[in-house]
Amino acid sequence: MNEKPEKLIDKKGCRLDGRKADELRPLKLEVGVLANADGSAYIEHGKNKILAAVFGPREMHPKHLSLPDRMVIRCRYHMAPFSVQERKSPAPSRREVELSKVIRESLEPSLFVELYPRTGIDLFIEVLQADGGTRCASITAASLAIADAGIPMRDLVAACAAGKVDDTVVVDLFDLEDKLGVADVPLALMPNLNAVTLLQMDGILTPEEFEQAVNMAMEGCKKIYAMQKEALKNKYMAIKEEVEEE
Amino acid sequence: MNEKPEKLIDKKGCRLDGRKADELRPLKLEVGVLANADGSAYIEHGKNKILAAVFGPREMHPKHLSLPDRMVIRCRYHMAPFSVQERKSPAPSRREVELSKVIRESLEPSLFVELYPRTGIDLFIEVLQADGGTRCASITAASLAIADAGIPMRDLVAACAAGKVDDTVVVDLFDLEDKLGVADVPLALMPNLNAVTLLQMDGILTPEEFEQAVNMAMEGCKKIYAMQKEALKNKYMAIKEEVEEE
Amino acid sequence: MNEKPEKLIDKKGCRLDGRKADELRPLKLEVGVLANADGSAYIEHGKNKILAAVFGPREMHPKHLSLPDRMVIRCRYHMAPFSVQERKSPAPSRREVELSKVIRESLEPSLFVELYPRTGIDLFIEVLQADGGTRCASITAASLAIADAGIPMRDLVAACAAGKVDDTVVVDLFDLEDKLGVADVPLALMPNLNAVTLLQMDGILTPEEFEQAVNMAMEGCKKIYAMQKEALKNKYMAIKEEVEEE
Amino acid sequence: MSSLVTRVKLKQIEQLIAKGKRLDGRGIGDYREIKIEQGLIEKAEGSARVLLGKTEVLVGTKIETGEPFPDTPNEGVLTVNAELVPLASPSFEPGPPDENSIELARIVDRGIRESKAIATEKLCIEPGKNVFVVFVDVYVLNHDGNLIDASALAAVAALLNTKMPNYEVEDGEVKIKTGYTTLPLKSRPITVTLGKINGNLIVDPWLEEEQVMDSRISMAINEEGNICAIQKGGSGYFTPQQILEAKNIAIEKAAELRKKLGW
Amino acid sequence: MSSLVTRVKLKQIEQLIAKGKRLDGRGIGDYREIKIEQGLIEKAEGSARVLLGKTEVLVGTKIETGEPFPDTPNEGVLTVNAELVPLASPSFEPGPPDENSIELARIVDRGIRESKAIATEKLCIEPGKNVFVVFVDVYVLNHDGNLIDASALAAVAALLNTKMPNYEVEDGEVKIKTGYTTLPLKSRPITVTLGKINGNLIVDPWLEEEQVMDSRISMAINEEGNICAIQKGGSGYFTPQQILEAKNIAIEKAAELRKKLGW
Amino acid sequence: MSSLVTRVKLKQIEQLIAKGKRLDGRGIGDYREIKIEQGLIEKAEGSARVLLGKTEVLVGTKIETGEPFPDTPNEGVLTVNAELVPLASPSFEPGPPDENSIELARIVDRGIRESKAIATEKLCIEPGKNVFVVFVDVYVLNHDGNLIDASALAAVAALLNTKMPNYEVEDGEVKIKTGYTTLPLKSRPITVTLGKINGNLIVDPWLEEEQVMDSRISMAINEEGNICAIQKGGSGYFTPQQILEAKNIAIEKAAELRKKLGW
Repeated sequence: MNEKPEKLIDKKGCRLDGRKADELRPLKLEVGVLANADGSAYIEHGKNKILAAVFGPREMHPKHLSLPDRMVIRCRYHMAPFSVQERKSPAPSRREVELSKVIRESLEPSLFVELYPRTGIDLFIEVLQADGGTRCASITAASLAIADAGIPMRDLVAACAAGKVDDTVVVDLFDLEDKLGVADVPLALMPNLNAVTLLQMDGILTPEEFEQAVNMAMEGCKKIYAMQKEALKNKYMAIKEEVEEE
Repeated sequence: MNEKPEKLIDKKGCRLDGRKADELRPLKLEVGVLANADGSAYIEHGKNKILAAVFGPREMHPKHLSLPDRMVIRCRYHMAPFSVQERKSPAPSRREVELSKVIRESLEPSLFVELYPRTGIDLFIEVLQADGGTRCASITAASLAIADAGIPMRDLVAACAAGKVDDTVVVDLFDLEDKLGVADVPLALMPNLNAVTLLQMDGILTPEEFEQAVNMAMEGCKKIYAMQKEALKNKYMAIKEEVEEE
Repeated sequence: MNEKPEKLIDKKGCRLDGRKADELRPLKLEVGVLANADGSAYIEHGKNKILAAVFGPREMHPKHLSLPDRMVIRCRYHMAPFSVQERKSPAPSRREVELSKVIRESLEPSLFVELYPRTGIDLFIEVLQADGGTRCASITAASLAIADAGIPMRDLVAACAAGKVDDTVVVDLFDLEDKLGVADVPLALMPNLNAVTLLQMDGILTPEEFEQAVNMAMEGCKKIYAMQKEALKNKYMAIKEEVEEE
Repeated sequence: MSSLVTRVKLKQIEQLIAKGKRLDGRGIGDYREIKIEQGLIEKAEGSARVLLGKTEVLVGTKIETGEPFPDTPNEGVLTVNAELVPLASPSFEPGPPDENSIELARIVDRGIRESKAIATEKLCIEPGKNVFVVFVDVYVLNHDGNLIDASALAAVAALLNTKMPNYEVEDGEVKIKTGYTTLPLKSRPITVTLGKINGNLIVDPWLEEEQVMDSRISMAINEEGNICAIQKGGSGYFTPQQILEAKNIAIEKAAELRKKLGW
Repeated sequence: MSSLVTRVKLKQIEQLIAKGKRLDGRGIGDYREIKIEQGLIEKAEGSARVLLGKTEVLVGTKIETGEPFPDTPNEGVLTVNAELVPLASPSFEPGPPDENSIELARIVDRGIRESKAIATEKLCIEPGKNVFVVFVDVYVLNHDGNLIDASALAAVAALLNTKMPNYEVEDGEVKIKTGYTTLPLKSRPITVTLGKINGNLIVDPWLEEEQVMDSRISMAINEEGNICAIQKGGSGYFTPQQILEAKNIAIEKAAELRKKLGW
Repeated sequence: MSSLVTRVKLKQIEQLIAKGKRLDGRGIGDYREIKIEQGLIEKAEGSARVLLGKTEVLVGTKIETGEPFPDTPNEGVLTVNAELVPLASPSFEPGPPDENSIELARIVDRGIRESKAIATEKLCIEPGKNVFVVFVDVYVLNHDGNLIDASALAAVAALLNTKMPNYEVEDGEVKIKTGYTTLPLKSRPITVTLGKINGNLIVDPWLEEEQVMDSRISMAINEEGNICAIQKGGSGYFTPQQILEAKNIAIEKAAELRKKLGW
């Protein structure tokens, strides 16, 4: 069914979905979308559709998992069985276990973990539809969910990949580019602190291409960061209106 | 690939690997081979290559597993996926669970469990290559590892199998003899106490053959016991030299 | 092998096993059949052969599962691998998990759970042979086992199914009727309290047929209830005799 | 919830119900507002999101080929799975399905299976060898009570939205072709759940009611107003009269919903 | 049991044994009463229930078709599983098999396998492709000690009672036909377990003896009085003399049981 | 380690690093001594043991036949698994792989896969049906820090040592013949891990450094000095400048190691 296209970028420099090399996919961010979570966010990033929720800071269960001098962060990245082409078993795959770890480690630097000893927060991420770049979109949403929960943060974390497709370094690869492209470099950034909290790479890049990809991914992160702040503002404006209406 | 040989013992009484009926395979024993374990040992017994390590006596985790009047011994016998002809899944097989139990029970009589109430020791055995007789070689190595950890013992435990191959009772069967032979009798012994701590049997033996096999296995144990003591001496000589050199 | 019969009920209104529409299969109930359990019962209901045992009220393990204001009831409905046509894996199936839950919930209303805070009882049900209607037979037996354990009850729980086979509403379906029939309505009743504690349905029934089935199942429950009381009486008569003989 | 809070809440809810009222302002026979959105998950063969008040359930369907069951060699296979994903409630924990999610999946499964909603005989590719397997994955996104009705609705809505791949059999191998047909459905069962509180039957219990209610009963009702699946739950009981009353309410409510949804 | 109770009980048992007696009135070389009932589970291909005193074990066999092991392409497959179901003892817990049930299954398995009890070469349907798989499921229903001997007896009794389906191979597919033949057996091994308490060997230890005994040794003995499987268990040891003594007792007791059972 | 000990240790390590020194006497850009031994496990198709200081990793490879992935029907399959066996460290526990062993396996996997080290197109037996599966099992025997680099080295060393069975296809069945060829390799990636402590990047962190370091970054570098896989780990961050610096160091160190190893 999936005919492999000959070229991923046409003569005019257009990608298969019509984007330019440095163009992000359309993003939609919503904050506070789940009633029961302490904080939550929803992201549509291209065709990715992802929910993130935060519970806590709260007492750990079981108690012996808590730490006397810091907050414990747990994170589960999970894909819905219907989120991908072939049904995915709901049991966590090795890929999901690894991504849960790197996503957690990309968000930890943004938190004041020492302020909440003996407590824990749980981050739950559900990928409802996947289209390439789910780990970055998950981080973007999860950081918003943490903010929505009112947990103090050093900065928001925004995430975006860059990579190489045919001969070109491009930003924000979608599924087909991810699969047929040359390399993929997901990156997460706290823009105000100039701190890279996630960096992975698959594929082959020269040192120069790598540098270019890192810069392009950081630019992408900064654009997404602006949208994150906008989404938070919208949420608080909405609340303010609600309160004033009452 | 594996052509079954017609005879396992030739006219001159030689076995497929050239040994006589009462001859052990070459053994190599090393004590204190792992830096992080409290005690450890390595055994090459024929082509068997096995590591054993001891941690403890230490507090049990979780605590409710500890006993008020004795030390708890846990033991895990485990085979590396690449240790056998067909890759073995790393998840514990039923055979591994059973062997973990009988190995533990073969070592327990050598320990003063009542001297260390509320504590536990963990025995970890990793079979890196298997060639018949791994349970015996594991016991031989594990007992050395316990000695290396400085845990008081009634006696060292040495282990060796005997069995029947074609029409002959032989000692220390290797893989092919184990598979194609008539019977296998693994046995563990504390030689100074004349105490048999492991005894199993597969195959069919007359009462007389069984008696012969038990005696032959005990002789094997005694030879191995001498090598165990030698290996411990070498270790302490090496330490002594090191200390004196300083 | 299993030729599907054309009709499940013949012209005379007889079912495949010779019963009339409102006739129960033969039942045999025995109380106090297991030596180690606090209470136990055995039921043969048609070809169903089921053991039920109760342990408790006793301290919960692990302790944190206990509740400060009530007794906790745990229930495991389990089928022996040889109880059905195709060998069943001994690992609990989703069906067994669901039935464990509905059986527990069918027995809970008969217990004074608030009288035994911080304790628990365990109900273990083993289906040795299955022939349709095991959940009902399990409830019938389990309720007897609870009585045998001397645990105070509001009433015994008796259970029986009704259903629709060809065009007829019948009571107590056996395996083939269950598989080839139109609908099955298992029901549990505390007859003295007029309380339905289990109700499920599979298949399609008109409201009228449903009402008829419920009534028929309740009639079945009442007959079984009488046999339950008889079985308990027999047990106590037997004990009395034993005591008097001594 | 602590038992003291539970008792106070129960008292309050009981008193309201005695007057025919409920904590959230509904009458005892009223459903919460229902919103259904279909087709959100483009990668799934079908999908639907149901909002039942604040309860939110997403169902996605996938269609793959597989072996039929030996006793129904000419029929496709239905597989229903439910995940109580932990972002839906602080009381849900990550891990393999527990008895609650298994029961939920099996209730949804029975509603569809027993009403013969899917024309499984049309999902056979090669008898005894190859059939279509319909996976219905129930994903609970927010738990505010009555997951059963919301999930059952979302499952049927997703099936209504499900497209079936075209295929050819070539040399015994199934080749998926471009294009789709619709999944052949024969019925649209609607499941109605009633809670029992202090002897009263209430329709569509929400979370606070679930926490204090005695027991629940769920009935799947088809187009003809016939019953095709029932599940009693909870550690209480029903009198036979209450069961017949529940049946009448369920049939009435199902008809009402069917009209409203155009099903 | 608390260690104090254990010590008192041990003392008492030791003193009795010193006089050749046991708590339950038996001599040190006596088995408890044995009852065997075959064929209770009609849906199983074979079944037997063994009562050894109050110890109760039910074994059911199932026969299915499956692939042979690559190194024995012409032989049927034996699979033994044991469940220490929790209704048999307060010390058994529900869940996947633990080391005790796995050891029990493997001892029963070895007794049957090593004595070549089943003529596995007659269970081959198509070499390398299709053979009969014999499932032996050991179900412990009441635990009053010496599960090994009771389970081994019940397993052989169930195999003796096992019927093998008739079949035809048509176009490479196995068709099960009506009617049965008996499972071809070549041997009826009997397993004898001895416990060691204070240096004495006792036959068929029951629960209270198991709780205080040093160690146990189990030997499977065939018709010829040869040994075909051994398992030492427990955290104690045997002297070489005790092992030879155990061997003699086991052979004698097996012969005695064989006579009694007509095996 | 208690947090007090950690803080004291961190202080000490930081002060040393400020002077370009380390607790074990190395410079901040130095690897520990590396020893590689190949072929110890004769039963494996390939094997290698790497000592990186006191860190010890054994890798064994097995080659079996199996099905290709549907999207690469003409290519063999690579499967990497890592076991943090409990004898390697008191902090490792027996049980199924945890996130640390899964991450380790996936980093090693990516280094091999993304550098296209194995000529998987030469491992195809019958397109879409039968290919060679290369199992790379990473066995950590002693944990003294930087398991990633030691495991990646050992994996490539084991692959270099791996022999591939000869075979024939007869009537659609694969027959393994005697003799071997070498596994076709196209690249020998080298993975370099840097730790960040107090803003400084150190090469090949050992256990005591790992316990206090902020975060780590691992880069797999191929023969051309190109980057073929990266993994940042740990709960800290890197500035963009540090990442580019890390890249330069990794490329330089990989070239150095490549020379030393003759790779």
